[in-house]
Amino acid sequence: MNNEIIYSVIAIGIGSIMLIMAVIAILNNKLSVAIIAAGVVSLFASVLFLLMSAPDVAMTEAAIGSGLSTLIFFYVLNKIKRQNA
Amino acid sequence: MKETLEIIGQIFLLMGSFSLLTAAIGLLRMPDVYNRVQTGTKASTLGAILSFIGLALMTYENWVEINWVGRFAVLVVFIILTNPVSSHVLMRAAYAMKIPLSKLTTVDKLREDINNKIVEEPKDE
Amino acid sequence: MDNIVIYISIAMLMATLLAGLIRFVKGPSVVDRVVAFDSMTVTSLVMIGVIAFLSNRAIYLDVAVVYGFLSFLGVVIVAKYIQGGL
Amino acid sequence: MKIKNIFVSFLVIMIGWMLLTWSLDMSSVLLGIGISLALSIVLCNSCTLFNEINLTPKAFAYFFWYIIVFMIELVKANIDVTRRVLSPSMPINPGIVKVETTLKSKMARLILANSITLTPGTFTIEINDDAMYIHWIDVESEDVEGATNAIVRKFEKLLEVMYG
Repeated sequence: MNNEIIYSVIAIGIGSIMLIMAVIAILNNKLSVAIIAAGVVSLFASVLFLLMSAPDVAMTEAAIGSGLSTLIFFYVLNKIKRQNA
Repeated sequence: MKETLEIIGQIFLLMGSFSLLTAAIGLLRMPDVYNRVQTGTKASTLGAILSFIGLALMTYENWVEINWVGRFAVLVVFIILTNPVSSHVLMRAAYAMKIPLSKLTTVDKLREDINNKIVEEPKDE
Repeated sequence: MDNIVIYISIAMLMATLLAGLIRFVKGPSVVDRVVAFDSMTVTSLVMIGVIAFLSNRAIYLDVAVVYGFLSFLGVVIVAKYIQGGL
Repeated sequence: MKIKNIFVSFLVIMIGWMLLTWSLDMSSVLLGIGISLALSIVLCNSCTLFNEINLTPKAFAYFFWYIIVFMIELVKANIDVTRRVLSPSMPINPGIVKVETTLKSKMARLILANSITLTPGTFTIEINDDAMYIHWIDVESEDVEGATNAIVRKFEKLLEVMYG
């Protein structure tokens, strides 16, 4: 099948981008950049789930990993900053 | 007739991908944040619209029984509605952080009017 | 070998993702990184559309709608955080 | 006034429902009508979003004409930005200019600002009363009059018909 080859090419590309993003999320000094990088990781993870033909898991991953966790992280960061100042 | 539809769809898909690539090159080459927002988010809007139209034309075989066109239309309308809002919000945030404009900039009427107390400053923290 | 156009466009989309990644790594401020994030999510929306076309399943496009809405939400959240709202 | 609000939002929600279900069954259409009627009554009880829109055939025709003009501008400006990005010397000349609009209704101003933002090269940063502050990638004229003629006029004269 031709589709298998192109799927593996997309999977390799997206997987390496996820890896670099995870390294950025660990090594960066700014907390906000780390949170955005973590959001990118879970958004691309949902594309990867889609390649394994699981659209329901992909939808859940995008909603929880990217939307809800980013919102909660930024909310808490804002609270902490305001308390310290 | 059907081959014509497919060829038109493929041309649209290629144009959309090329427009996305242009947006990315602009993202790399532009000198400051404001110009990056300009080229980065809006050339990508046109690229996404063209690509979705092309993909919708390429699925002509089962337009009736499977809902391809409706979903692509919802995506296109969604992108047209949300993309200017998000890029505008980003630009305001960049202006509130006081990121300096590049050296090529000729005129800044907003800063003049803020200094003249006509407009109030967008606040940061 | 009849879908060579799909291969070319996939290659262009991968190049776009790579350019966004470079801008994300280099970007001096937070806003640069968020712009790169936005460009990458629009690119991956198109990529989801191409994947749905290749595997001939229209249900994948629903994932694309949810994905686009959540990326928009993420950008607005970051901008509100920068401006001190939230 | 409230009837018009409810009617327009009902139309929008119903078109969305029809596009997403893609079937003309009796039950599906009836369910869609019920749900969108309930949603538009609940949501638009106090909103003033579609207050100033004109529901005449002329305004409807101008709506489609506006979409065509907007698409042409979008493609033209994108070709211009592509030329700027790909040329080696990168001929850009950015700046923030001030333009003025004569539109009064909020919805028309929203549509105008979003159209300016979507055509590449120009970008709305701030709106204050009648003045809009626009980041322009290639400044042709720095004063208010010239910038207004170059950016706003072509959209404004169509929007004036739609929004009275």
